[in-house]
Amino acid sequence: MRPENYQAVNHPPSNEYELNFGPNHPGIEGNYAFKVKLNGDRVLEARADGGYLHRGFEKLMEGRLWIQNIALVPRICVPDPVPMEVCYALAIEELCGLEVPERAQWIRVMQLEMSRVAAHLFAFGGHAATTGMYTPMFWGIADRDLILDRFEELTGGRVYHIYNIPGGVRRDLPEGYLGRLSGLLDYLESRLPDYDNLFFTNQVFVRRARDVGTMTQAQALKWGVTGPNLRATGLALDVRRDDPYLVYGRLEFDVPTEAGGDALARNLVRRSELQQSIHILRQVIDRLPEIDGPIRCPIPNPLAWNVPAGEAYTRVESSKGELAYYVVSTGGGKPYRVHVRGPSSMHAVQVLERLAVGSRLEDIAQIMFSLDACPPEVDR
Amino acid sequence: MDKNLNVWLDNLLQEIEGIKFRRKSTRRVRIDVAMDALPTLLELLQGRASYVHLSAITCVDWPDDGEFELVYHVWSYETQSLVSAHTRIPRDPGVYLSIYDLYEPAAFFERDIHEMFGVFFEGSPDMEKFILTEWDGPPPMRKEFDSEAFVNQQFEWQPYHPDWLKELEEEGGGVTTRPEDIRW
Amino acid sequence: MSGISYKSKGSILNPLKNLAFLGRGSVTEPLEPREASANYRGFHVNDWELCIGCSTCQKVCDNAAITMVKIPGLPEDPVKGVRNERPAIDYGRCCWCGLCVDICPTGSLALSREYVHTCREDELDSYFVLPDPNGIHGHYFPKGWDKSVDADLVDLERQPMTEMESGERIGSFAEIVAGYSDQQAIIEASRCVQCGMCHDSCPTHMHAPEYIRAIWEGNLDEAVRQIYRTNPFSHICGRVCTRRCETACSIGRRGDPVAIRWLKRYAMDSVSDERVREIAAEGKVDYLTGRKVAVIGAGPAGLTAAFDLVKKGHEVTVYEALEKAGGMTRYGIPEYRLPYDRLDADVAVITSLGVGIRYNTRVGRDVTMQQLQQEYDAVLIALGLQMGRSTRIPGSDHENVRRSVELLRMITEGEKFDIPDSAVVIGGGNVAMDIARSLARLQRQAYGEVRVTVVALEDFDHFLADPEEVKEAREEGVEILDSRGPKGCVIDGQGELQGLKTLGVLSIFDEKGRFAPSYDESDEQFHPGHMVIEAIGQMTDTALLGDKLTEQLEWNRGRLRVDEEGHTSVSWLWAAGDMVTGPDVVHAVADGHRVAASIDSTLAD
Amino acid sequence: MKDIKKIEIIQRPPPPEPARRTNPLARVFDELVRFCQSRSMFMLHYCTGCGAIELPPAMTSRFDMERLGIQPMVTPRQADILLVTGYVSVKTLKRIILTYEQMPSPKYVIGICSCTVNGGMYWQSYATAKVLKDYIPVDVYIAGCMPRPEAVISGLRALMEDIRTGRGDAWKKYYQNYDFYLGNQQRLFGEKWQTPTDVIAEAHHYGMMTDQTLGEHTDLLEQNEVPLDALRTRLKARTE
Repeated sequence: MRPENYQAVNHPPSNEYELNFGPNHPGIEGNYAFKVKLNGDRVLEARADGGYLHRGFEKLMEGRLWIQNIALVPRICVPDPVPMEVCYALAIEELCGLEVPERAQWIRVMQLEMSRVAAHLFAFGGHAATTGMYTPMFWGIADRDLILDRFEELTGGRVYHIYNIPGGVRRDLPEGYLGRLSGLLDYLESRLPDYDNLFFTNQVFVRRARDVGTMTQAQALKWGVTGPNLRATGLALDVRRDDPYLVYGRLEFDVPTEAGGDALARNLVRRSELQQSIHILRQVIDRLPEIDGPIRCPIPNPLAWNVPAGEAYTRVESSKGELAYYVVSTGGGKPYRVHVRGPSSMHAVQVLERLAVGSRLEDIAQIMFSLDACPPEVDR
Repeated sequence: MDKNLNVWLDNLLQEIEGIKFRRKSTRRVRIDVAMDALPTLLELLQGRASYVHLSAITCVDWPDDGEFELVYHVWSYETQSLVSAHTRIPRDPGVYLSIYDLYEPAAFFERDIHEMFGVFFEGSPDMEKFILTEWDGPPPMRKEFDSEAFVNQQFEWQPYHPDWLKELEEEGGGVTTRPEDIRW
Repeated sequence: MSGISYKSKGSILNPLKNLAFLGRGSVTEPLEPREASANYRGFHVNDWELCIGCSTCQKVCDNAAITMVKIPGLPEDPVKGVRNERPAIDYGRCCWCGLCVDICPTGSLALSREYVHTCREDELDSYFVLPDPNGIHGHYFPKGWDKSVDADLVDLERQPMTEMESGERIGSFAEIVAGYSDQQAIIEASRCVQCGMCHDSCPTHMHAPEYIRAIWEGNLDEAVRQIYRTNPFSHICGRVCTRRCETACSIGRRGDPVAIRWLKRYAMDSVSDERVREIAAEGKVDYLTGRKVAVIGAGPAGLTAAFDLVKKGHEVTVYEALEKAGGMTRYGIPEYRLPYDRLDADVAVITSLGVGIRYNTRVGRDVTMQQLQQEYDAVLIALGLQMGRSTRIPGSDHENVRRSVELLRMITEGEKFDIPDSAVVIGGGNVAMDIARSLARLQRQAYGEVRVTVVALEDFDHFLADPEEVKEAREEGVEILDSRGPKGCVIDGQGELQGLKTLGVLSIFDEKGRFAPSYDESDEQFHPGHMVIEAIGQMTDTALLGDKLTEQLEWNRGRLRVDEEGHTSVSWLWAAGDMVTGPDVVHAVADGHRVAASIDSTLAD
Repeated sequence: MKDIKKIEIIQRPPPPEPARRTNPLARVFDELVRFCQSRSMFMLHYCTGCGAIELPPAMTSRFDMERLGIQPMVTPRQADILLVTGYVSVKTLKRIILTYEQMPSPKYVIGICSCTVNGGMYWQSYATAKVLKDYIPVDVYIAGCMPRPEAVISGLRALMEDIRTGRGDAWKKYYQNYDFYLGNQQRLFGEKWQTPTDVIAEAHHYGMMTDQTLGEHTDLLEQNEVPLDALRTRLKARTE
């Protein structure tokens, strides 16, 4: 019945053709798509097509109580949820003038770095898989799972922790937690040379990723690139150091950079950040037992909580880059406006569209994974 | 850092009229500026004061005032401070100038605001739909769009009627308060 | 630059590095689900014994996943603050954030470590779960995310109320409690979770959640409006209410209940009397029905009924035997608990609506019931309990053995009497405390020291008076002895009262639950006192009804029999207040509303 | 032309009775087929929502779903299982339906997370579809937000058990009640909603036509049918 309706598809006269790349594609991170125009396998033009993960977070948050939103925020970036929670909590704390107890601040830093390690392991696992190397993916994801185990022990949830609430955190550390975390760090540190051997210095990967999706320092600044992707162009810029929040000002850590600006450099920055995060976590483990005190300052009854009118712009360095929340309150029980600035909203749209031009079709996946673009942050 | 910033801001105040300036903390500055003066302000911020990174553009809807508030958050890597430039534009017709020439990341945010609020930015490279390509309703982030009412009208919910509930209903019990009855 | 040397070309022997992994064990977990961590957020469990059905979980749920389900057979008791409702969770909505657990006022709700549930499409009803202690599948799983001190979102501590120190307050009849400041009131109001248990338990069903919310929002006019929906005696109830609401308050399950009474007082005190009158007059009809109602007794019940009726357009006249309105609240409650000017303010609101009060007009003496019957369409008797009961122990007919009611009235009216240098009070209720503390004040003023002993039948575990009253009375130097029954008054040869002999109490009620105290004869004590005051209860003086009417009416063990709406067996006569319901202001108010509705509907017919 | 076609549809013969296997040997053969089927499944690699984050752990060495014979597969044409991992925005739902229709039968759908059941935590969102089973038939639901890998594996095992015992036949419902599903789809996507797959012809092919297959919504489908055309993407030249 249908074939009689078929019409011959008019092919364009040249080798140029258009292709829908994603959303159902293994080379796409998450649920995201590109429309690309190709000549052969050379990308002439790429156009991001988002919105597959759009849930209208910003609208939803306007309809919920301040505290109810703590359950909503981690969902904005699934692989790296903690910065979302912390950033939202920081914004409300700024609006309400809440003093977060020091212990809670250290616990937050600990989670942020754990989350960063987990997200980086996941990112390089994903990148490895698109390169056709499945062992690093298996390793990365299995080791990430060990961090999720520690998260589960601390927060009661594997992926969505819903652990940071305005004013502090919801639970104190379980008995002997830092010891187990320390053990995990030892293990992860012992794995780093394995990752290097298997992936980061593996010539299969190095040659595949080198000079793919290269951007210069000037381009990166112009395009609003942040985080590891910016540092991969040689700029040592990091919100943790430039705009310190929590107790990052009192921690000692390097901001690793690479000069290449390509997919390889971005991965190597992440690899170095793994090391730095472990270093930070060790400092937290050393200091945290000395800091006693509450883990949360008193907050009002959630059902009767009006946040004073005002606005706050809080920034946090997530594993993808600069994450920011702009929260406006008119003094009501619900936010008036929450704007989430996900780092990937730059990386996955404009940067990717530009980097893809001139590359080959199969490089799009490489570029996307090396940028560690997280579509839910874009779609929100 | 602070000193330089103050000197610079003094100069700035002389150049633009009708500017209100408030330092919220050491790294956060709020500037309120009229809608005509905003591009000039941003140009100065970028050109003379190293605010090269556009962190975000936020649109806030104030239907009671009949205005959209646009907030441009720009960050300086050198002075390590953030300036939030607030301006208000009339809600109707909701048209403003793009700052794409100054800050390229603006393209994404302007496109996003166009989709979500219906504000058109003249000179923006791309005002096509991105996220809401399959949405033909009103711009959803506007305050007058009631998402919950829309959802209740558009969708049906899973009708649960488990056995235990049937038993309770036979005994005279049953559902007393549905969640939608006491939306908080 | 990191030190990673990716530029080295590697070696052909690199794959041999794999050999290093030969000895490593597998990381693979067994196929069966692992046990989750100690505070895992899995499926809900709910301890039905603890749960009171307050529906706070439902309010905090961000996903509208919680439905309250009525379960017949579970206890339901508005007075204790228990509903027979339990939360049912929709796992098609739930996000396992655990906010419901953190806010649960009772701590009954928890998340277990169970996390596996799968079903087919036609079994989707299994996603709608009524959690009980057994978990979703009836298998025991240990609790995961549970109530903890850190995570508790309920503020268990009440805002402290500023009170006069005992040394300061004993010297005068000035009001002890200072009342909340604005900030205190807002913080205290913010503790409320709006469960409505207070509304259910209140005899007059005051809209406490609404006015507490209004106080929290700073909208005091609205608070007063909500208060006046059900209670025109709000200054009084804001001070001396028996506050069954606070007993029922769900926050009180684990902590201090919300100070509902003090909040009401705050709202009333913060709004000017003129504004209160305006708010109270809202909803008054702008016409007259031409019907006339007489109310006998200007106490809370009578005036509440008058308030309601006058708002409906009836003409109401109140007959009061004494020279001021308020009834027992004026003549029975000491001024340090209820300043008279606040009482006057409440009465003024009612009179401002057009209720006429004829003072010093005793029905039966100055005007007869027959006259009232002819003159009015309906008559309401709200006489109150103005006669003290006697213990009838030997010697109780001595002139220095007094009734508390009589003495309190004398104190209020400023009538002179010989203040005893030592006194014994029989009784363990709030009235006993009132008279003991009033006497203590008078003694302090007259002699500089306090010698008052209170003997009560009940032991301290079952004491009738409020704990605060007992505590404050003790601070003021009153000696309180529990489990002591009066045996007889001791009168010396000159006929002077010397004190009271009491016996230890074995039990108060017999096995059928009737009042029949039994005493331990061997445990006898003597309490010296030149005055003995009986504060064991009150009764009504119904003599004013006249013999003919008394015969027409139906009686039940000395009490007037009325139907549920306060209507007596005589068509034009209603009765309300303490004489029907027993002594309590808020009950009297509730009764006043009920009877006013009945009168109104009868008059409308 | 259209009218003629419509009449044609109405005159379609009633669906044939499903073939019955009376031969005991054949039944044994069926058992064997089902057994094999349940132990070799390809799961479509499509991360529709946030629950997909627990799939990599489930697939990889820690929880290792390969030991059940389940592997990710990149194309719908070779996939057996479609995992709908969490909320489905309306935009994604279109792709899910397209994908689902492209999958060869027998095919199985697993609805993961709260959101596929009753909207989940995005129940207020204007952008997400709420009840997945109104749009495509679902075989197994797995509760959680999101379910742990162990729960995912438990769900997959439940599915395997259903397939082995011959109960996993939700895919037949799509053909048997196509009008219902299409109606819901049309309600959400508009009357002009079309998919490139001719579900009605497939229903004929599988012998699954019932009186619920066709109805007012399929009529609408025929009315609005437009010839297939190459998808045009709107690309604009962009100057760098």
